[in-house]
Amino acid sequence: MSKKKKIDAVVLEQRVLADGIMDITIETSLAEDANPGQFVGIYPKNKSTLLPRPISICEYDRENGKLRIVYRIAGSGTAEFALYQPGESISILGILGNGFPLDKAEGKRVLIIGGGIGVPPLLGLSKALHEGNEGVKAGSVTMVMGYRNSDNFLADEFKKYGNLLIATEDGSVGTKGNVIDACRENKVQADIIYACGPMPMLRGVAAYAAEIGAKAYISLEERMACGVGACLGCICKTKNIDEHSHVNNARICTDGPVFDADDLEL
Amino acid sequence: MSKKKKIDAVVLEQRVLADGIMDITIETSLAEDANPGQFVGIYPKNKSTLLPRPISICEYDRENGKLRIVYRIAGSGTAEFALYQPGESISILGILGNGFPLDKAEGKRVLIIGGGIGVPPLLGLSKALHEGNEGVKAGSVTMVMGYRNSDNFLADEFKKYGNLLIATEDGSVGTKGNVIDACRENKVQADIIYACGPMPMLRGVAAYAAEIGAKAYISLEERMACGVGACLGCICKTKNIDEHSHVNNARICTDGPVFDADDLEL
Amino acid sequence: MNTAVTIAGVTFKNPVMTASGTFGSGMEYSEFVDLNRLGAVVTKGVANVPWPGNPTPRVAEVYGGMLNAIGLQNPGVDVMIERDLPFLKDFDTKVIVNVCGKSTQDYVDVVERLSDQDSVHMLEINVSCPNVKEGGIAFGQNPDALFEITKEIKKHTKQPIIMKLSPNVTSISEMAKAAEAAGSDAISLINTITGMKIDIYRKTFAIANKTGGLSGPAIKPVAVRMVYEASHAVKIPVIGMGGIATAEDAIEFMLAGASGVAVGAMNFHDPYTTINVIEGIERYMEEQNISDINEIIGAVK
Amino acid sequence: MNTAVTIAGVTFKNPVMTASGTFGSGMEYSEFVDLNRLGAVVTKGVANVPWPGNPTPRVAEVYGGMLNAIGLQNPGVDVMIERDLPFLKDFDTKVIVNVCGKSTQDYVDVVERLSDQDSVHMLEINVSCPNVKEGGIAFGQNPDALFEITKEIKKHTKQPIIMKLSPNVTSISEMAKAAEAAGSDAISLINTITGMKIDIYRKTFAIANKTGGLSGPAIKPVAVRMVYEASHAVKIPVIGMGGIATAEDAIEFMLAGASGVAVGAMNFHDPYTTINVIEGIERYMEEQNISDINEIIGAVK
Ligand SMILES: Cc1cc2nc3c(=O)[nH]c(=O)nc-3n(C[C@H](O)[C@H](O)[C@H](O)COP(=O)(O)OP(=O)(O)OC[C@H]3O[C@@H](n4cnc5c(N)ncnc54)[C@H](O)[C@@H]3O)c2cc1C
Ligand SMILES: Cc1cc2nc3c(=O)[nH]c(=O)nc-3n(C[C@H](O)[C@H](O)[C@H](O)COP(=O)(O)OP(=O)(O)OC[C@H]3O[C@@H](n4cnc5c(N)ncnc54)[C@H](O)[C@@H]3O)c2cc1C
Ligand SMILES: Cc1cc2nc3c(=O)[nH]c(=O)nc-3n(C[C@H](O)[C@H](O)[C@H](O)COP(=O)(O)O)c2cc1C
Ligand SMILES: Cc1cc2nc3c(=O)[nH]c(=O)nc-3n(C[C@H](O)[C@H](O)[C@H](O)COP(=O)(O)O)c2cc1C
Ligand code: FES
Ligand code: FES
Repeated sequence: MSKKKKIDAVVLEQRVLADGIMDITIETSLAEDANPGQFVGIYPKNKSTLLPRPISICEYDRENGKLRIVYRIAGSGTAEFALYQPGESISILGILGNGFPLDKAEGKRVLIIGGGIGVPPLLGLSKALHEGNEGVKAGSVTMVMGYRNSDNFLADEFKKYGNLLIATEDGSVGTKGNVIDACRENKVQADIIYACGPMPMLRGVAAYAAEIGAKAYISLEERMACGVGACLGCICKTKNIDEHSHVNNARICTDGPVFDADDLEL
Repeated sequence: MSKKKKIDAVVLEQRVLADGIMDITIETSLAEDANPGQFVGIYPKNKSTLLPRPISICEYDRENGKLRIVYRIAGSGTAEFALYQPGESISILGILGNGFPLDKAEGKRVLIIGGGIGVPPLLGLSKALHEGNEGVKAGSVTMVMGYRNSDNFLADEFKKYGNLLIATEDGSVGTKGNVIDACRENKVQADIIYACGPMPMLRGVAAYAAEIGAKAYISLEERMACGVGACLGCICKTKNIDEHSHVNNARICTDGPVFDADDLEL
Repeated sequence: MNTAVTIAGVTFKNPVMTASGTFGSGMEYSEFVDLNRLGAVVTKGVANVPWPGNPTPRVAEVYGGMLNAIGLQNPGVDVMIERDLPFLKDFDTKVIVNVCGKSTQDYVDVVERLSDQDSVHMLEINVSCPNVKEGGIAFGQNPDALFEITKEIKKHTKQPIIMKLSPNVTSISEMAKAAEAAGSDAISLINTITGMKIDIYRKTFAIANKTGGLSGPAIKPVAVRMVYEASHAVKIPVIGMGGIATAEDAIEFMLAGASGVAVGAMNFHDPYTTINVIEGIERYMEEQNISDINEIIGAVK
Repeated sequence: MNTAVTIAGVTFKNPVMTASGTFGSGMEYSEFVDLNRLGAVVTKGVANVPWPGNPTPRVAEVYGGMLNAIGLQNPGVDVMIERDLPFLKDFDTKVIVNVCGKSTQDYVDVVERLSDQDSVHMLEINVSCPNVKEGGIAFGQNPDALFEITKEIKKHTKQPIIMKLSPNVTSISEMAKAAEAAGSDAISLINTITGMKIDIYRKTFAIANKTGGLSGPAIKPVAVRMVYEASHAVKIPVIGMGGIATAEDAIEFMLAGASGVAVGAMNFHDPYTTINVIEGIERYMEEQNISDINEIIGAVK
């Protein structure tokens, strides 16, 4: 693995993926080190905002040095990103964090659960486990994605990598309710679960994993400053004393963002 | 006269005029109200810098709504301006200040003195007094411009409007020395002097005017915040109690930037 | 939808005011802004006699804000009464006169002169200007001195008074309490934070006075914190300011505890800021289904 | 060209340090920065025992800076001695350990544990953290308390100490003088200014702790002013920090009176900031024909 860097990347293309959701592809040497579940920090150019925005890698192309990133316009930084044109240079920090642990998935029944803007980072993961291009091939891949309504961004792409179930809040597609409702409705079984989404969903995932006797790896989110483990801004509570911090806190940016759900105080 | 406005203007063209000196033309309805010696405030887009940059109007075209502005790259704001491309939209505040009082010049021997980045605002003035297009035509126009070296920006344009003398610090063109040296060397006589440049030069101009019995109007510079007379940031010292401030201070941005040299404590 | 707020018995059509010293006497910005739309115009600090202020440079730009050391240049209270107040009387807005002085007697002279001016709705007492050598901030950095001067001024005023507090103190709560205990009808904060800028190429201070007061978005988090602390320390109403650029900023101050808000340095960035803030507050109230602006005052605890 | 400075007998190859808490133990940023090039690595505050710190959110972005309320999470001095110091020992840079505590005894415990650690060149005593309820800032906002704790700590230290001052005070000069009078070998400033941010849509504080410390370019003018005031109030050397982003900023602090400078929040904006500052200072010295960096310390009066 190479060192982390702050580096200039070039925008290759950008499009509106869904209402308020953007899909951007950038060219950067950092792609060489990308793994599913890792993230980059993107720096706005607006000089009143100095911190990098943590955004997950949706897909990566190591050979061609490309990263695909899907993000929601949530505030001033992402609103600025949405204006970037092909050819434009942007500053990014990466590769950050530890991705999903793939090794445990070989030959196993894998369940991948995403909600809202937690959906995008799971695309590269689903692809890797389906195609085995990271040296690990799942026995089966089931994906459960939760959306607000019928605007099911990325769903068509997920379908290529296994069985996709959808939950929508308004019931317009798939199960009416959340991803756990969809899991129950379809009696989804699994040996290993990977999930990303809002905290209440992740708590549900951990509980569901316990119910069906699966192991769950979940990706957390927290406000970050440095992104590299130095500021201690982005901690989550751990059940046991953390090896680095010597208290019950782990740093999401460096020890995560993906954690074994059993290790966390959720 | 219309009200002052903060308004968007469009860059029509921009070029390098001399080393570190830019020549930009913008399209704006504010041009309707422009007079020689007035200025605009240009807002940088860089959000760490919030104050408008006061920059004089070099030339104006009221009919076609154009302002020509010549500026030196002096810091972060002007460095940003230098990157503006044709078609780009910029925010400006104007028209600001009172220009040169032309009415006194009818039929008179006019001497126009500029130094360094004080040269540009005198171009529109020379043109107006030479052509009489503001309803006042000078009897004669002599111009004395001071430069550091042979990089005599705008000199060719000044020549169209009368007799141009040049002073250079390094002696490469015209008189070696400053503009007052050039005036003395050429025994320049005048009824009325208009000047813009650094304070030591303006003091010299006021003294020279007294010597030759001319009236001098000089354009001052000071750090500004509001540009519209509200903050009292940009004052100069006056000989008599100022009508607005009731102390011996006048506001350069609104009572000036052009003052009767006799009224000032230089 | 009600946007009116009442502070010390004076009702403002909306909570948005101008911060003293950043809006002249109202005249300068009336070219840009319809003064009738403002909650109040707060005028530049005025003394008993004209003050010449400090030497130039008086202002300097810094990251996200500016420094100023105007030194309270003002034409004196007589000119204010003869020129500025008649101008402001024609507008349907409240007028708050900001008062400065070097000694207690100076302040008393000004407030007495203004006491029979019907067009003056409130008096804001500036005991927090960091840019004048004598008086001013000396009263604003010591709770006992603040108590004494407030009490003395109160004896001579007809209009309700607002003591304007300095942020350059260890405990803003203590200062707020001193003002309240001495009978101030309201408090306003923050005045500028003392700062300095050095030109490293000329090796000089960017401001002739060496130090200047920092204002603008850079100071907003400090101002919001102090408004929160002060409004929790006292029962009298608080007017908040410090870096307000948008309606969101103004609402942040109100949620923290401010009954009124003032726009200062950002008028220089955009002369329409006050109007944009007023319109933005109305939009926020609509979106959030808030029928009365008073609901949000101090709503975040 | 000499860029070395000597502070309380310790010589730094250049005046550029990291600000405590923004650079971890040095390990995290060693992926970006060659630590050998730094004047000093200043570590995150360490207590006698591990501290869990505050709940999240602990950080929030604001205009030109950020708020933090980490609450001094740290693994305790034993881990520092076993893990962090051995790591730092391999670099040719000076090591300053930042020390925190809730009581005087806490501080004494830490400095005593560190007194026989040769790899620790100086101790920076953080009595100015606004984000912990007990101790900490209580010592940093009262000159008498500062004097007492400084004196007590001095009795137990082998290395020279730097008292780190809080900007949340009425008079920084008074605090600087108290530290000097009690025997502090140097002072550093400024720690963060207490601030607050409110999310107007969620109607909550952006920081779980309600208030957080403001850092970044927004606070630079306040920091420069305080460094100027403090360095004129005392004879001991001053280490300046607060919003340093560029070499120009660092030089500004030195001209104001700082013998050393530290880069804090801007490490998060650009992990290479320290190196850029070091290189920029060298360029400035060349351009300005300055052969010894010590010439510029306090050169603007
Ligand atoms: C590990 C990780 C991965 C993420 N991956 C994605 C992704 O793939 N797609 C996506 O759309 N979003 C993702 N997010 C959320 C994303 O970071 C925020 O939406 C984004 O930072 C908002 O920035 P802004 O300037 O638009 O909003 P503003 O509200 O203006 O930002 C202000 C500050 O708050 C921080 N902030 C705001 N919201 C969040 C948040 N939810 N999480 C963390 N910091 C926040 C910003 O980074 C910034 O420092 C991820 C967050 C984390 C921690
Ligand atoms: C009435 C007037 C007319 C002017 N006309 C011209 C002109 O026609 N061409 C030209 O090149 N320059 C002119 N100047 C100077 C010009 O305003 C400054 O060069 C410019 O503001 C520098 O901005 P900056 O961001 O590049 O520099 P920075 O140093 O980064 O600016 C920082 C702050 O200082 C202010 N500032 C810096 N230098 C000056 C200065 N010399 N005068 C006033 N404020 C300054 C800036 O406006 C800004 O607020 C004029 C100034 C005044 C007052
Ligand atoms: C140029 C300028 C002049 C000021 N003059 C005064 C004054 O006369 N009286 C006063 O009480 N405050 C004065 N202030 C302080 C402001 O009213 C306000 O408290 C401060 O600037 C913080 O608000 P802001 O960040 O929105 O500017 C002045 C501020 C500036 C920038
Ligand atoms: C995330 C964070 C953590 C900090 N932790 C400490 C600390 O442990 N001890 C300390 O003395 N100062 C701490 N500080 C204060 C900094 O060392 C520095 O004094 C302050 O941030 C101002 O400098 P800056 O504006 O360059 O960041 C911390 C600052 C930040 C932003
Ligand atoms: S963001 Fe700094 S430690 Fe994670
Ligand atoms: S710049 Fe504000 S009065 Fe002139």
